[in-house]
Amino acid sequence: MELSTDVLTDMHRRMVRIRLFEEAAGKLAEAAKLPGFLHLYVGQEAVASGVCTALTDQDQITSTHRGHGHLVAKGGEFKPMMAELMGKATGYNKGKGGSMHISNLDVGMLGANGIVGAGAPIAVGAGFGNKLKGNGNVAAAFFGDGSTNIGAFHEAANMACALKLPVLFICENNEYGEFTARDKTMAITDIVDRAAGYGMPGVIVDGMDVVAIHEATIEAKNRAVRGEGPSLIEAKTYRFYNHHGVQNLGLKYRTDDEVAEWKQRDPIFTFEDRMIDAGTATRDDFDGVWAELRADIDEAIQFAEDSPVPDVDQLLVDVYTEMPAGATS
Amino acid sequence: MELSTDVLTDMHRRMVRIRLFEEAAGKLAEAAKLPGFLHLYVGQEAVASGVCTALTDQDQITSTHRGHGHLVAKGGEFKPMMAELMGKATGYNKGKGGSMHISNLDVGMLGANGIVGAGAPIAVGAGFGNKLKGNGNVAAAFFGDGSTNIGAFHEAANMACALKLPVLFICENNEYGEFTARDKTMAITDIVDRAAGYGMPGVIVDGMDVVAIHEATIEAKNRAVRGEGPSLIEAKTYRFYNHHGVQNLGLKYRTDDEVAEWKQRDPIFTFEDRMIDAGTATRDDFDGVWAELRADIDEAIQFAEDSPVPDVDQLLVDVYTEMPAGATS
Amino acid sequence: MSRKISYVQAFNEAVRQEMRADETVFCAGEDIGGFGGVFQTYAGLQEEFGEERVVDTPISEQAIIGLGVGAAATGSRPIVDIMFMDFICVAFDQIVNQAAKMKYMFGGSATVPLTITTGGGGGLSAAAQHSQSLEALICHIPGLKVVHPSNPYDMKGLMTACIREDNPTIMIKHKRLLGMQGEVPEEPYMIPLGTAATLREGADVTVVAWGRMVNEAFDVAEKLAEDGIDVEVIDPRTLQPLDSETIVESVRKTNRAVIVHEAVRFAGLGAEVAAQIQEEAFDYLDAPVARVAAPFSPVPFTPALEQHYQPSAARIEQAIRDIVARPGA
Amino acid sequence: MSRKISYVQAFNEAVRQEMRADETVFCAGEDIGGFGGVFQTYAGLQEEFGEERVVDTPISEQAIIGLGVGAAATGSRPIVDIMFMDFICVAFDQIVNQAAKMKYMFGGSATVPLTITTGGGGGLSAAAQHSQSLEALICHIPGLKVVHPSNPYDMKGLMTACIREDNPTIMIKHKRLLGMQGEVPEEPYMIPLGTAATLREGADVTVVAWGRMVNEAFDVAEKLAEDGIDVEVIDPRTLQPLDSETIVESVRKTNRAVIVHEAVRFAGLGAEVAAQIQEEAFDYLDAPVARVAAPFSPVPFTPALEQHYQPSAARIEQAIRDIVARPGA
Ligand SMILES: Cc1ncc(C[n+]2csc(CCOP(=O)(O)OP(=O)(O)O)c2C)c(N)n1
Ligand SMILES: Cc1ncc(C[n+]2csc(CCOP(=O)(O)OP(=O)(O)O)c2C)c(N)n1
Ligand SMILES: [Mg+2]
Ligand SMILES: [Mg+2]
Repeated sequence: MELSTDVLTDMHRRMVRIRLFEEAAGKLAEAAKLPGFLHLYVGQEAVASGVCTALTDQDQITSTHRGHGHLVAKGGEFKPMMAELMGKATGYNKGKGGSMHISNLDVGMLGANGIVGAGAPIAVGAGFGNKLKGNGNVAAAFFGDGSTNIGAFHEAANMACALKLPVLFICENNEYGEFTARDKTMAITDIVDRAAGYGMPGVIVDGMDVVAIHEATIEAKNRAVRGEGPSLIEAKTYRFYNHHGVQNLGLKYRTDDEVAEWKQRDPIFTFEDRMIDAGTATRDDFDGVWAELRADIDEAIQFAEDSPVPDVDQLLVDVYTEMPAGATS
Repeated sequence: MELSTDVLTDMHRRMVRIRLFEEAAGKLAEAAKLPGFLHLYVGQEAVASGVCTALTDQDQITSTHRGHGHLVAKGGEFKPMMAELMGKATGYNKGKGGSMHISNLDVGMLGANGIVGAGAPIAVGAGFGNKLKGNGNVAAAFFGDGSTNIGAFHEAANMACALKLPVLFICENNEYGEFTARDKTMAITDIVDRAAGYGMPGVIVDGMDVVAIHEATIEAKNRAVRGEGPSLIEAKTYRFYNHHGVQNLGLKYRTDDEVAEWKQRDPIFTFEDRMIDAGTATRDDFDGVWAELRADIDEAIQFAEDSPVPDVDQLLVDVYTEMPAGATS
Repeated sequence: MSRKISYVQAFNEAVRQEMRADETVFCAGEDIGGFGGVFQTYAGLQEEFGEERVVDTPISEQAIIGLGVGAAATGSRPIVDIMFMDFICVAFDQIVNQAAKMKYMFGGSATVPLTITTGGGGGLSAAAQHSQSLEALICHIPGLKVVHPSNPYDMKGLMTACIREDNPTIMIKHKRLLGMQGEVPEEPYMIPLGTAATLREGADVTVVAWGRMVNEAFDVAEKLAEDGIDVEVIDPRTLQPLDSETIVESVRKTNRAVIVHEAVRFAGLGAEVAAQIQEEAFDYLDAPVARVAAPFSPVPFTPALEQHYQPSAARIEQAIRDIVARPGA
Repeated sequence: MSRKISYVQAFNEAVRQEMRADETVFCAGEDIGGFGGVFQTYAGLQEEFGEERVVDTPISEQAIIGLGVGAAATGSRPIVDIMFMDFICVAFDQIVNQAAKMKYMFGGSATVPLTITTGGGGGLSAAAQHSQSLEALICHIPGLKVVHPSNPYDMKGLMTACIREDNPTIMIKHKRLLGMQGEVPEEPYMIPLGTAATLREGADVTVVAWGRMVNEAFDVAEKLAEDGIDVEVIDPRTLQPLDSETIVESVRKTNRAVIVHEAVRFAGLGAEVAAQIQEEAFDYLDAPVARVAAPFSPVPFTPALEQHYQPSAARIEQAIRDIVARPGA
């Protein structure tokens, strides 16, 4: 597949946006400016970006606890995202969701999710709705390697296959669930081995290669749109920071060497090198992108910091479309 | 593998015991003498019998809503079983469990289960206990084709593999879950295709052939005892009666032809024919077995009918080992 | 209006009429398509609306709810069925952590017009895993609405209201009321969620009951009238949001209250009703608020025990007599 | 005794001592082995007892509980961890329909000495899926025992009692008490399940609180003493079975009661306590039993709202003042 410069530029831009957002969030967290838990996506940018450049705004995605990257890639804006992480009224979720529930339905992002595996059945529902309406959209579920051990994933995968729904299953295999290595929690090496058990095609892609991911997604999406059902894409990737927060906290669950090795394969830098080698872009072009987006981030942080927190009268708003009289007790 | 006449006789006896118990239960249900739901095992006798002749009393099994056959095969006695189905105090469960929860821990039968898929994680627990104690026992989980679509099955299969537990997964694929055909609820034909996704071997056996099932079980058990982890055995089988109760109720979910075809392959009659052909037993031998066990069944029915129902003062007994004062309200 | 139909037919008619009126409505659940549901609540709907809108699902309760959540959040109006109420436990995360909370977590941007239908209640010797009344669990979860009709008229009106409701609702059908006949208008109508019905006015004591217990309580009230005890009977119909106002107003008039439900007494919904009554009508109460409910044990299988487990007319009558006989404050 | 250790250390010490004393005790859960648990509650145990007895599991809450149920029913004494209390919803069937009911359904023949540990409570900006107090749900289920210590001393004594208990127990650790220091004896000891502690005697009003709210209530009581309001503070410590006797006796003395809990008020456990008090001490009550609890919404992320969501010292104080000021009957 020959990708246009526009698409390549778009991919790059999405990856850089994620990286900058996450690095900024990490710094804010270290400065104790973000309440709650924070799960950074740094290192995995190619996956969300490769997938989402193959989707439209009308296609939906579901996400995980590690959800900022997915939302940025799907078109989320810095300001309401940063505000949400800070718990401000101007956030996408009006401060009620935070990092673990950040969402924006306008760009088809059906929420980060605090429950491992819980997004997948919801993507199946979105896919079902698409099929019923015949709108040609697809729903993609992002999930980690660890989450493929939970029942909800299994039920979702099987149901999507049984009903031949336009759903894509995107596994980000970063080899760990929290602080436990994959080989302690499953007896297989490749998540893609699970695909056959549901009757769907499965493919392994280099999760540090945005182009490979994009191409695999296009193929899976075409299949889904043709009415042939779901596909599983396993992206082999890595998170550069800790499970939550930034520091590895001197934790011994993975070696410094391993981290360093994966960092060599940074999805953004390797992509930039390839583009420059291919003459598609110059270092200057990229520097310009980084600089522009850095400014955006700074602005977003400023916006978020300046934003008000929600008023206390918002506490019971949006539990329901309308709060029933009897329920406020 | 050359099976001894003792084992062959044992298998036959277990199958006939199941058949007679189930036919009797069916008749009692039709006569409105059994309260509650009844899921008959008729047609699938070879599976429970082939598996359980490969197990000891110390090995454990978990079962399903269709559990009488498993308990009979594991060594359950007619009297307390029939009494349980009638809700009598002399039942295995003192009348508190009934058909869907019938159990006998003395023979390692950890209960029929009213929740589809819920037995599998419990078998994993029994297997874990065996490994911890190093007692060389295995735990076998029986479950239907339909139940492999539920999350609990998936989690159990994966965990048993990840922890390399002495567990056997026995799928009785009778092609239907209640009134819905397998191909509506999954995009695969063989459940065994799921095994690779957990990293365990899987094998398809003729579920109407008790010897084949026995041999597959011996192999899986040996593997488990060697510490190499679980296996999945898929037995292709069929239930001769309806999902619950006896009559097909004129239901159109499967054709009369299909039922008739499978009945041609009756696991007991085909086994008897083979034994007679091989000169291992005579028709007279078998007639003797049937007659003897028929008498046992009649006696069990009599016993159950004559047994008292539990006293009302048993209502709050066995909620806990001892009822706490504060909990009786 | 003189047409009499059953509770099941009233349910079915509500679904059918709403499906005719609104093409975004669809149904999904186990055996509801080809078979019409094990309680025949969905009978004939697949014939009329096709397999795309009346879907037989795999045995995957988590994915069934997820299917509903995802489809609802993206513009459909799903009705999903969980066969027995006991099985909500299998899908509890999707109900409690996803469906109920999505709107709030997303700062209001999501709307989840999902109806979950399920069969509750005991009295069928269906034992511990097929007989529970678990309304207290779901009524404790902000974001859900819960209805439990006691007769065919309410069934149709509440089910119609649930389907049209923009928030997640749970419709509990009582398994022992399925065949109950009653007058039901042919045209669609709604009973507003959160409005109780006063079935009988009375001066001496207020009885609040729901589900099948409404009918038991009503009969007891009629009988007590002969002895000059004038019982007011209130059926909240919607359990969440609860029409506390009607209940409290009534007790302010009668000065005495008895609550009747099938669920276990400890931490049952009756506790909330009692707590609210004593909070809001303390100065009016001439006696403590009494509760008639199930004792603290799982539901026993044998009818010999289950008949003592379930609140009976005799126990209800005794409780009312005791409360009425108590010297006033 | 003058040694002070933290709530977490008290938990850890109880587990360690019981594991030393009883080789049938083992632990399993996500990240509890190599990492010691995300709250470090299991720190160092794998070092001492090895990977066989301190097991890192896959992310499979259903199988984690099933592992416990199956192992417990076959002679081990498992401690299994569900990281956050919100995740019990994922494993709800195994807890509610299996662990809790096995003994009863089996007519007493099974014994299930299983301890489930989990982290509950809010106040960490962990949002709607990581902050819930769901004790009401599990206390409604016959067969379970539930403890929720408010300090290190109770933690060790209750945890030891849970491990030695022959029925399934759920130990709720409060996430915001993990670092709380207190005097804890080095030798093993038990606090009998079902016994409340009266932390402060008082004549004017009884406050019943649990978990972190005990400490809030206690401080408020001390403060009110300065104003001449004499508050009796009761911590039930065990929520199921509840020590109703101690509570009722106290209210018969003080004639007034306020219940404080972090969970949502509607159908929270406070409703049961209030219902029981008014049933058992009706003639003694000079004011309605009041409840201080969370309002009817999911837990909001932003501290700006969560601080108003959680019961505060100010709200507790106000409620006590209001109840005490109310003219007596
Ligand atoms: C049901 C449930 N169990 C446990 C957790 C705690 N938890 C949060 S993230 C995580 C690890 C997830 O691993 P993986 O799916 O591989 O995603 P990754 O963090 O590697 O991106 C765990 C166990 C949870 N949030 N939900
Ligand atoms: C969690 C759950 N969902 C649904 C049911 C209702 N149910 C009982 S048996 C059954 C079909 C099971 O099919 P399968 O596993 O193939 O076993 P079979 O009945 O064919 O032996 C269903 C759906 C249940 N008992 N539990
Ligand atoms: Mg991972
Ligand atoms: Mg089947």
